[in-house]
Amino acid sequence: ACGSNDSNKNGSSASPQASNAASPSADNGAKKKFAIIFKNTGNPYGEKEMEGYKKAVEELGYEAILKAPDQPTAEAQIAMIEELISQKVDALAIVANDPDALQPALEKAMKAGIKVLSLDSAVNAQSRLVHVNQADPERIGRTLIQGVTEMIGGSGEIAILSATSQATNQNLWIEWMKKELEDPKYANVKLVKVAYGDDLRDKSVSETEALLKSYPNLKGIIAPTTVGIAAAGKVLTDKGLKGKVQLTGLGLPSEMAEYIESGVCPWMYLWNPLDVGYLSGYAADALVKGTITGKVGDKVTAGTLGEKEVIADGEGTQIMLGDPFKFDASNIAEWKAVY
Amino acid sequence: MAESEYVLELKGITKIFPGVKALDDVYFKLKRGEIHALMGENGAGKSTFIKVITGVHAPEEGEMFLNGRKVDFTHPTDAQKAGIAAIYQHVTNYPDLTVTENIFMGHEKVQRGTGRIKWSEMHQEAGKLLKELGASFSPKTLMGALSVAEQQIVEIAKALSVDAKIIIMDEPTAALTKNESEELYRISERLRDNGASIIFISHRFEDMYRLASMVTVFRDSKYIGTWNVNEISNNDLIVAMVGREISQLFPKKEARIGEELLRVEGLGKTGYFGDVGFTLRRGEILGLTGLVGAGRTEVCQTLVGVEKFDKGKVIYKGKELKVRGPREALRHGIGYLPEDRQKQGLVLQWSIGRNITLPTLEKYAKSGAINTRKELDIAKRLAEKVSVKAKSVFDLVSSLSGGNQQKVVFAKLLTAELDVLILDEPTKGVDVGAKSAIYEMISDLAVAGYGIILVSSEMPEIIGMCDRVAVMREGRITATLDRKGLTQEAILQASMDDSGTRDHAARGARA
Amino acid sequence: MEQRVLTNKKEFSAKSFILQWEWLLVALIVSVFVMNANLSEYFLDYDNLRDATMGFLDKAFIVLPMVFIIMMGDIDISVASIVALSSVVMGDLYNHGVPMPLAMAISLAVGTLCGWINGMLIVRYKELSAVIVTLATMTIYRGIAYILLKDQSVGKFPSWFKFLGWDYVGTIPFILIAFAVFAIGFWFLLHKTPFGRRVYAIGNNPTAARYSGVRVDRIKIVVFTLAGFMSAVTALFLTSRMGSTRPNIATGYELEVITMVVLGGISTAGGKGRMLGAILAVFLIGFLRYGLGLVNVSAQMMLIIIGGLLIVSVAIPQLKGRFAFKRKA
Amino acid sequence: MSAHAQSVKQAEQVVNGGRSMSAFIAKFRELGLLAFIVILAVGVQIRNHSFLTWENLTDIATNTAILSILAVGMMLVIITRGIDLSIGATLAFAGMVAALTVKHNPGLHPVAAVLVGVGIGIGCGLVIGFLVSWMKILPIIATLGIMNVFRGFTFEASGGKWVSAHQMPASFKGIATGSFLGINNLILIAIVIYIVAYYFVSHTRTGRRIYAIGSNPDSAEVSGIRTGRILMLVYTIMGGLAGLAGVLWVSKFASAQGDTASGYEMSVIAACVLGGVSIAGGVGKISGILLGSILLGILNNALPMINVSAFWQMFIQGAIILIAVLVNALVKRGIDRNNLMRRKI
Ligand SMILES: Nc1ncnc2c1ncn2[C@@H]1O[C@H](COP(=O)(O)OP(=O)(O)OP(=O)(O)O)[C@@H](O)[C@H]1O
Ligand SMILES: Nc1ncnc2c1ncn2[C@@H]1O[C@H](COP(=O)(O)OP(=O)(O)OP(=O)(O)O)[C@@H](O)[C@H]1O
Ligand SMILES: [Mg+2]
Ligand SMILES: [Mg+2]
Repeated sequence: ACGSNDSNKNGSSASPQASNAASPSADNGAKKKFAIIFKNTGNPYGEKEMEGYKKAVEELGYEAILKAPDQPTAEAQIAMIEELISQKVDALAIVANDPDALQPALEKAMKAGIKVLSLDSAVNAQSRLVHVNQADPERIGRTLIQGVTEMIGGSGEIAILSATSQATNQNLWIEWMKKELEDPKYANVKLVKVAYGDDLRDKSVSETEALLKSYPNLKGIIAPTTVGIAAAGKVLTDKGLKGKVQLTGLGLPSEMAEYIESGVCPWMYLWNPLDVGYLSGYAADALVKGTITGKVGDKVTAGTLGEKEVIADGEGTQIMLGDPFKFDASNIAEWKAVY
Repeated sequence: MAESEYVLELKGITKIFPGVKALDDVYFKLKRGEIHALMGENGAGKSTFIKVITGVHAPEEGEMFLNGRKVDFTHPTDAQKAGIAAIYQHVTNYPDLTVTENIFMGHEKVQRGTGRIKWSEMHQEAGKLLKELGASFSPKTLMGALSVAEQQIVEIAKALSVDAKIIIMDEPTAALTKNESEELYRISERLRDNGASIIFISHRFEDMYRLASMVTVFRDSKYIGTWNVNEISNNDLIVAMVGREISQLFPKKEARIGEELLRVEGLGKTGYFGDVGFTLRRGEILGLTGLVGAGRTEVCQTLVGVEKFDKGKVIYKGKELKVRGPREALRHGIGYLPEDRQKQGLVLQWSIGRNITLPTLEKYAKSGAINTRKELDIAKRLAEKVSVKAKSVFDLVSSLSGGNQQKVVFAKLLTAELDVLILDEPTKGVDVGAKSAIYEMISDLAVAGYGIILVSSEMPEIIGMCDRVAVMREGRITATLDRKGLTQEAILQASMDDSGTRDHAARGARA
Repeated sequence: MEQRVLTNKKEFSAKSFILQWEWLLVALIVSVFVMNANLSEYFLDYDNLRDATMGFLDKAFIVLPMVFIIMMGDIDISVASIVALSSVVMGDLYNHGVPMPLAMAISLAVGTLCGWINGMLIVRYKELSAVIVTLATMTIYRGIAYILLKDQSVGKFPSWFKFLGWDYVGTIPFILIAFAVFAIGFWFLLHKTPFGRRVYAIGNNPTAARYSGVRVDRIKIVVFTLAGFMSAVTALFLTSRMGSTRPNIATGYELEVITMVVLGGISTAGGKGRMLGAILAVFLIGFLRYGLGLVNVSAQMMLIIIGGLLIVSVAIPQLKGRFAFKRKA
Repeated sequence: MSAHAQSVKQAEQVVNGGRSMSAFIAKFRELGLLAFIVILAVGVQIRNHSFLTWENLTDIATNTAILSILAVGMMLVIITRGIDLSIGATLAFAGMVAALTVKHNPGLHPVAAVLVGVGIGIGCGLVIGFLVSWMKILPIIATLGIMNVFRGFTFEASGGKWVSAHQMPASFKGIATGSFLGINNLILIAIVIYIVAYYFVSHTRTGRRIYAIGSNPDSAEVSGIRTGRILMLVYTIMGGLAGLAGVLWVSKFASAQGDTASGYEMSVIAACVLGGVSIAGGVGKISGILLGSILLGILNNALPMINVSAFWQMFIQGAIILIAVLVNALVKRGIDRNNLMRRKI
């Protein structure tokens, strides 16, 4: 996993050879349009994802349209989908605020001949041709449990600090965490509570504090959300609980650098949002060109990322970027500048 | 300019409100150490004049001199700084603040340097002022908890607290009983003896005779003249104020008094009035008089259901009646002309026609929609009937003069089929011409068989128009007088005498 | 006494006809069209414009009763929560086997009930003011939606349900027809019936209205109940557009709705404005957003533009008033 | 006659009792809120023994500090019959600008960063004050529009990026985490603001005039109070406090985002309303909003601690707000009724 990530990084930072590919189709009139809609604006993670997408699209010589509503709501995304249908874009990649609520809008888009794919936060199988998955939810869930178990030395109480109670990704990961915990080797690890910080700073902080107080023996916190893990890192730092309560989860390197360097969070995971976007750009292109249709077994050649295969995902199909990447004191300094 | 013998002099003041010329080329002179009465009918422009002096209103034209120097007040604080204090007619207080704060608002005592308010000193001084005025409530009481008369006392204390050289009192006695008024006279005289000048507005002749040395009269926004109180006869003064002999103002026609329409028994509302009883018959005009704040308006409002009573009963046409609101009252045939036509009677931003038809809209509605043709026809007919001076029924009510506005309110009542009319101060702030038109209308309505309750503070009006008069004081009916033997003295006696109920000494012991 | 004659024939005044707020809105809409047509080749396209209306009309249903509420000098900030609760109730019931038409009817009833509760509280506790009452019920209604659905979303509605938000009658979107019907209904209610006239009276002078026999409390209850009902109507269309529902739908709708009403020239000081203005404002904001969206203006820029438009539009009449005032004094 | 005298006496006793009774009820409001808080605290303590610990109480105080600071400004605004919906946006904007400033000048003294935030806040407040007092735009509309504009500015200022912990110098983060005499800075700042605010509203002329113009704007006009200036001042204070809160927020959470504190204005208004500030103007006490903020703070802290399901929390908060304002209204009616009984007729 780590190996592939190294190449990702190179690929996404700057690749002179790839950008040359942009020149042939410079004629404006026929320039194909590839759109991406993120959850909401002003989110650096999202900015990176859109940046990666844009990079791929421009490498391919098309025009990239990046959109994000000011509030993370499905309603606003529906309006944006309509706008993109009107603009007759060729492909539409979406990071969904709701897996089901976009279905009618996306179906309309597909009917209008637009190739629809989701990335990161999926829409349901009927609403897309393919999903670009940043990492296997099962792997995320299981890895996080394995990680926290290692941190707390194999036994003790743990808790989860999630985003909103509605968040699809998080809920899926938490399910896998619970599955992993069923394994007898975790007999001594007890999940005491799933708390919801709603991805709000203040709420995440008070939820973390409540966890610490309600469960004085708490040994570890898993926060599979970037706002939550940063808030928890702050609380543990301020309360001087470094080493007493372990923290891991999914966080942005730039946000978490402080806490990883200090040891409050020994390590955490994430993938490279640039790569998620980048892969999606190529997947979109393949869909538009018709080289793939989104069925299992199709293969996408994704620029610097190499070849990726479409695999099954419940009722739908997906393209897996790779395993989550582990950030720890050894590599965080390098990554905090990237995203 | 030579040192003037006048502390205050105003020349050629004109003030125009939208639709009303409230002051028209008015003159006024005030000497040092003088108590000067300012008189005139309702709406003559007295209060407006005061507000010009105190900088609340900027006049369109005219000049003002203070000790011979021309001044130009653009803001009330300018007047305050110049040593002018005013007690406004309509209580202008802060119900959520304490009495002390109300007294010292605008000139709080503060520590020099830090700006910290010296509360204890202010409370003490407020207490002293209140005691001087014979009041007994604590200066820490919330203003909103006081009665109208008590609030009036606070207003007076407020004016006294600034040590002003010119003090203006706009109807300060209107809500006061005899004893309280007496207290006020004494204080005014003391202030005068200390060199202050006082402008005193009142509708009560006895106030003027008791206090003032000079009297200035306004009529219809115009300056009529200034006289030495000793030099002008009562009759001439009335002519100056009213513009004609008073008798011709009241065209009372004989109406046939019919069956009983309304009987009120033991009506009471906690904190407002108690044990009110009277009867009203068809064709009869029943006067309801008393001091401001005596509770007349409250009684009327409970009759039409704006307020709720908690004791007693109302019998209407032989049956007990409990209305839940003005709409029900209208349905039953009881109409109310409210006291404050601008706030309660009219939608000022609306046209004459719309105002007139508001109470009975459903009459002109056909299958849900308002039939505008029919509506406008009725509006036109009624507006003409009460002879509103305007060009069309689309003219905005806000552009009309007070009297014509009042006529529109009358027209509203005429749209419904009513038996009882309750008229609360129908001629307040109405010019003389409109006044007599309104009196004629009232008379005609009585002849037409309406039972009319006429609430008024004006003695001549009550005496001139009513068949019977009920006098209220502090929420109770103290006398019911017949037309025969109805005199000003009898009414005043009943409305102002405060033997009995109000007892300041007893309250003082408590506070 | 002299007899006066008043006319009751309205003279046509060109000046007052031209100085209507609605013309300003029309002018704005025209300039939005011109601007957008210049910016994007896709704007002046029948299909696009038609489909754009489907995107912004869902909340427009609430604009209609909100005109009445703001006209009376009140405000209702709980409408978005009522949308969420009605929608969640409908989804939950349907997923528990209640037939869809019945679930829809119950959803409408729930919305209406919520509105009625608002109205009752506002009328019974006058000292609280509508802001506070609806601030509290806003939290409560959405809170109930969360209690009902927890972290689930429900969907899988019958396929015909999609008709509401996505289909056409002929070539006209059904939601546009529905909005037109309701808009005409509310326009009629406000401008042609005694009820509407009384609402204006309350907005201008509630005391005088009461003394003139207008049952102010009753009218307020009716209006707030209507707002609840229309919120539930919005819930139907919105749910249809989303194909599913969850407790956090329609967040922030209350402010968008209020913005449209105010931009429509309805005076929050009460008693002024017309239904047509609010309806024009719906289309103005809708097409403005759509047009800016077509050229992919960023969300933050959109916020600044809409906020600025609101401020400027309420400032214009003030400026005019000040100017007039200055000339007189 | 003697019967009459007797009835007078009786009336007097009623009056007498009435007056002290109404004074009692007026106090009762704050006492009632306090009692409610105590009962709530005891109830929570029974369910979770770590509630009434020094540490938890400090946490509550720290987390409530920002809310309570904003409540001071909001109280002043509401007393003048206004409302400010833009404070969440002002907070975010000021916080973002302060964070960007320290990001680019890591050597900057934290006090300077605070001043930057407060300055931005004051600027925002002046704009609103201008719209409300000069343009005579209703506060709710003016702040609704401005809220969008400032929020847009925040996103524009940051270019869609966040300022995260590692980009902020330790001294800046220390503003919120540091302590003086063992008390967290946030709590100290809040205490200082409350003391100053208390002094301001009850011991200075300007403070009292804020109440006066809310209690009766017409009287204020004739008694020469410069309403426009006071409104300007009130919105500027609100803006300044929101700016300060922005810096504290960003420092406390070590993160500045475009959507910081989005919707926070509702919590602040709720704290004021719970604390007995009347939307009709003229009424509001510092002690009231302090209790109101504390009640909200306790709810935020306690509901998670006693394992109230996340799905019930919103409902419970709404219900408590509604009940509190209804009780408040009924108590006020009681006071009014007592005042009426006191009157003699
Ligand atoms: N703010 C105002 N706007 C419009 N018209 C006004 C205003 N104030 C007073 N007026 C009008 O100016 C005229 C003079 O009113 P003013 O109050 O000065 O009379 P007054 O002599 O004090 O009467 P009263 O004896 O009833 O107190 C009235 O017609 C009144 O309606
Ligand atoms: N603003 C007020 N604050 C306190 N008490 C009031 C207020 N207004 C009226 N009252 C009380 O209500 C009672 C009745 O007042 P009301 O106005 O009905 O009297 P009124 O005889 O009609 O006087 P007016 O001539 O002013 O109309 C009085 O006892 C008075 O103390
Ligand atoms: Mg007067
Ligand atoms: Mg009266």
